Amino acid sequence: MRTKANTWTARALIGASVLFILVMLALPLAMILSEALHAGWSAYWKAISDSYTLKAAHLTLTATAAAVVLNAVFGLAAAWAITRFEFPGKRLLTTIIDIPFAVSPVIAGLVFILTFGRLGWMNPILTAYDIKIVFATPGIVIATVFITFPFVAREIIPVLEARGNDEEQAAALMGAGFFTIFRKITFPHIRWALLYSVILCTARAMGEFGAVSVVSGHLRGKTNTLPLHVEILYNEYQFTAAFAVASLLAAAAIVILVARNIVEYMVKKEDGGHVR
Amino acid sequence: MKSLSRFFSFFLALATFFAASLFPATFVPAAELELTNVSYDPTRELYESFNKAFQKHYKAKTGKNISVVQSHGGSSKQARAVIEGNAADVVTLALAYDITAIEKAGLIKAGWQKSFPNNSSPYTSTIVFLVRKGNPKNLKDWGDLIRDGVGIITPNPKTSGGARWNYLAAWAWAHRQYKGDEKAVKDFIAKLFKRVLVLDTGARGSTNTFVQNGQGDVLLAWENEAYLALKEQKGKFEIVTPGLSILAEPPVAIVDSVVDKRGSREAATEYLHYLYSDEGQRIAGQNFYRPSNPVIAKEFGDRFDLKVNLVTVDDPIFGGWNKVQSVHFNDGGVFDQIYTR
Amino acid sequence: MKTRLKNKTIPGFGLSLGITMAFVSMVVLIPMFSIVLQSSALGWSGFWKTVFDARVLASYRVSFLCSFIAASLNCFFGVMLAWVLSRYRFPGRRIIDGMIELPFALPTAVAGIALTALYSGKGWVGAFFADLDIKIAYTPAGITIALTFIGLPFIVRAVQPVLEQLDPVYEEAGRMLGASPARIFRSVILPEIVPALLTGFGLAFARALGEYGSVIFIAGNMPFKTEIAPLIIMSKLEQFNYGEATAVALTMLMASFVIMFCINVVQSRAARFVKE
Amino acid sequence: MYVELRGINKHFGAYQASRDVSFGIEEGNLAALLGPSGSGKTTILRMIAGLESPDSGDIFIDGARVNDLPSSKRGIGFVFQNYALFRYMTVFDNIGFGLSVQKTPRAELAARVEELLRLIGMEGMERRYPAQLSGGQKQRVAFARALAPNPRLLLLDEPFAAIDAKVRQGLRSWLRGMISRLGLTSIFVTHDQAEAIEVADEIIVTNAGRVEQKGRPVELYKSPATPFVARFVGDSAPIGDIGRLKGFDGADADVSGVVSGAIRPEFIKIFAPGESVQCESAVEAAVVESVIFRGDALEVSLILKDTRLSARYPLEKETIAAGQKIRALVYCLYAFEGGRTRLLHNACLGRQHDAYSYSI
Repeated sequence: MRTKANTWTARALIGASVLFILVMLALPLAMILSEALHAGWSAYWKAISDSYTLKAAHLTLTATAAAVVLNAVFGLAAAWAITRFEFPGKRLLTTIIDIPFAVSPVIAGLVFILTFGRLGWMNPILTAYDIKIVFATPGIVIATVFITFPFVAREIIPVLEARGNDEEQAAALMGAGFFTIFRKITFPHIRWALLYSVILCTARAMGEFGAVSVVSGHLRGKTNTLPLHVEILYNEYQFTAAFAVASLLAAAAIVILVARNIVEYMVKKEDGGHVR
Repeated sequence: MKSLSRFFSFFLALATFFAASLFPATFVPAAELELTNVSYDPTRELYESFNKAFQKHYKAKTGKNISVVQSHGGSSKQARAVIEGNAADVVTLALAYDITAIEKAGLIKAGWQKSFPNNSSPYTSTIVFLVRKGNPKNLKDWGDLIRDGVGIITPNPKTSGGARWNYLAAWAWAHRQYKGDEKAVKDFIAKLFKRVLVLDTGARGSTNTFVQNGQGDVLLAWENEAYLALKEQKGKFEIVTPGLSILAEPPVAIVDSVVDKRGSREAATEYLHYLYSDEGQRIAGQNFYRPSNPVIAKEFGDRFDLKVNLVTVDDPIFGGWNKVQSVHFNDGGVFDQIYTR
Repeated sequence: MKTRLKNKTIPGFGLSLGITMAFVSMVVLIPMFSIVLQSSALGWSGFWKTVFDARVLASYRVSFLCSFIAASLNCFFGVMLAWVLSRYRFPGRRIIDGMIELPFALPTAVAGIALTALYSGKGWVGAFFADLDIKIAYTPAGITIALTFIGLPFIVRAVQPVLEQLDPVYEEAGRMLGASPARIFRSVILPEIVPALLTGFGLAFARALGEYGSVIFIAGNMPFKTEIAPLIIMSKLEQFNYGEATAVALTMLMASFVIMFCINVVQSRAARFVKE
Repeated sequence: MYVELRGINKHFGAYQASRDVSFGIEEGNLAALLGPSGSGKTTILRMIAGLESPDSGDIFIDGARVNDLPSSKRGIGFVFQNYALFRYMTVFDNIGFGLSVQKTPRAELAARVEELLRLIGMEGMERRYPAQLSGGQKQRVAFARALAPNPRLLLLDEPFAAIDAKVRQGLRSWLRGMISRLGLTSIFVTHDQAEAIEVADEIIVTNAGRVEQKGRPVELYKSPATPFVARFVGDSAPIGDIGRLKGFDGADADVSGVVSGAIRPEFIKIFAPGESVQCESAVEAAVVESVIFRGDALEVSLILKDTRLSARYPLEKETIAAGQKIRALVYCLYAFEGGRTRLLHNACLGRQHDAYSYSI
């Protein structure tokens, strides 16, 4: 339980922490905002509504949506398989799932180029069916999926593990099928954890730069996501425009964080348990 | 029964996976005739105006609408992307070496440099110094750069086409200055790069470091890049043309394998030819590129110092790009030796 | 191989494991295999020559050093933040708590240009230090700040739940035995949060090691001084040098995998103490 | 008084945890704070320890006011309900923690810990971690840890609540022996009245934040001061209106307006069928509801004038069965008069029978 900050050390600790957050997080945000509005609202609005920005935003949303859906499906399947059953190699599987967390985005991009690119070993198959992955939207989707791969799984597995599977077993003994068990018993418990991880996954997916930039090819209006568009604007001396679009992404980030707080508050109120 | 359901689910997953990721691609409406021009960093402004003019020209000539999709980035980074499958109808890069790399990858037929006039270089440029207003450090020529306390900004020659032209220009001057004494030239180049404060990956990145973030006293830059900086940041900088510099010929080429598959050879050829038209040459001039057509070049005589002494990469000191690349820029080359402190 | 499934009562094993394996192979295993395939083209001698090249070693040093310092900084401030957020009520607590995830949500490129603008000679903070003749941007210090920004959420979010769920009775026992608050923190609370702290540190370190987007703007990229390993991979790629790029990438991958493995070991060892 | 509380009040928001609590405990005494959960007994203990601070009132230890002293300076050993052993320290480090805080030299500390380990019968377990100990062992280590810095006062918060029944019995007598051997003033909190009666020298019964009564277990049992104590300590059956029982009806009993009361099983004597009856006028008719074998005697639940009472019935007497009509005599009962409790003898028995056998 939290106490009022009365002792001298408490106040010092709070002061130091708040200062750290202000310098490390608030200042960059303020920087973005001040640069974005540097040339006034009309310039800001022009940058936001520029056709390339809108196309980039469209691509970012599509890629993020696809990535979040795929990761959610994977996360649920993996959580179900790992926590409900015993099978050899389970611990190895969980470590593999965590790999994307530890891998540099640059390598992630490179890896997909080497697999699906013209020099990749899968190239003959891809050209045979005339499937274009890298330097096109599917490449961006798969790069985003890779970067945010563990988010959902990593969030749901502990929740399911903590709860044990006796409820599911009881239901199974009474003849319930997979979907009824999942819908009626498991899903209600992981509802908040799923929502929470989907929110985080969306945030991370929208903001990915390194991996996407390697597989994107920077075709203006076709394979540029918002973060890439920010870099392009920055490299075209359009600093205010770059920061304007950046502030768009920062705003999206803040909206997402507010959503996360609401979800966390709901969880605290509902079962007192801690989502994370 | 058990393995059947496992197998079925495996395929179900693969199907959903592909469908979901392909879906956005098919969703994007196919524009009418479309050309993709993969170019290097500083040509963003040039091709923005050129493409508009070309669309009008092509509509007038063939009655068909055409749109040009641009892609910009470090010259060799862009060449790599094309080699890896980034479908470009035409490439307009910073140096012949990058297009030769695409040729070696089998995407462009050999002898591409002869298919367009002036070594397939519709516009040329050179390397100049961009200094702060009033030239506080009084930098007149390459020799002044190695004075103490001079902060130099240039991109990384291993990753940026522009930076390689900077390096060659400095080498050419040092070669003439020290009358071919190999050790003295290397020593000069080493001193020069010792004073480099920031090595950005691309030419435009370097310009931003010098212009936007106020680093260093002098920026080694493309002539067009320097003029653009003057236009963007009025009254803050000035250009100093060194006594000797290099003739930078950024070549253009058609990517044969892509145009053949897409059937866009005719449009692509027209696009590159239009660069050589008077209209195209004037756009290049307006964007601070030296038109290769001498007649048009004279019109911009006031802007460009046409008398500046230029050496070319095929000059005996260098002997063409292949030799230059392996001697100077490949791993373990002269540039790397400078950095094995 | 026929896996002997102990508890076959709960249905959906085939389906969930199938989906999981499909995703894991498509998104992680096949691409990772490409890296190994590509760098093996180099042959062992080529591999060692690349990986132990002076400039590559220098980049490892810069990357590992800056990532380590950044992760340690985050450890110090992360624990302080987690403590303050879980133990005290003060105005603005919820806002600070909400902002922690910002580095996740903000695109790395946006963070890069914002931090560079902030800490360069002319920036708000940079100018202040410039008067004291201290350069931040374009130096290892700049890199460390960017990596601290990137790694910040990992540790706070790892330690905070532990502190919130820690039974206050341990601290009270310490107080009754005459221990000062500092001693209580050191010998009672610290051991409780060390496992979570190490996990957070490992994740922040691995994430910082691979960071590219934000760092290349602020790093200055001077070989031997501020050139980070991911940039080496990128520049080798730009010289069409796939073999060497993947070799460096593989060593980075190995390092991250070792870090992730250590995290798992620490977690399982710590669980042994807490068998209540 | 070695430990004294005067006029202690404490509330958490709207909930009034302690209402004007005052009591004192003699040096060397082992006192029990007994009461139902939520009656404020733990709060009192925590206020003495300094883990909570009272809103008003004073706490004295050994004559000195300690309200403003931090817990660490009050010289108190505290044993927590679920042990609160430091999970990442060995048994040795746990026990030695209090001394290491006081910068005790290594050798002296080790000697003291070894001595304590012998005291709690756990020699050779220094290297174990708490997770490797049983509940009983953990509690003894917690006890040793609290004793290590030689506290002047020992506080225990429901020390046996988390221990399973059969181990608890042994631990209780072990604790009782330890504390009396050390002569250490101690206060422990419990909600189990049998534990309080068995272990404590004196008991303080708390209810809804107030002290109901303080006294030796026998006193509380025999002469409860308030209705609550009468009901809470020992078994007793509530009586709605005592006037309806013979010998306690309004006529000759000197009570007026007395309404309710309580009867302990030993206050009732059941006559076997055909057994000669004393004091014919006071005998009541009753029906046996159920009979439970309690080892040394039978516990009989009977309905007398539609109130259920429970009484003891010796084995050697003629057996009785459920539903059988019997005659019973109520020797005495507790009468509740406006918050106070008084022991009332059956009027018709007269004085000659004031002594009656109590089986505690």
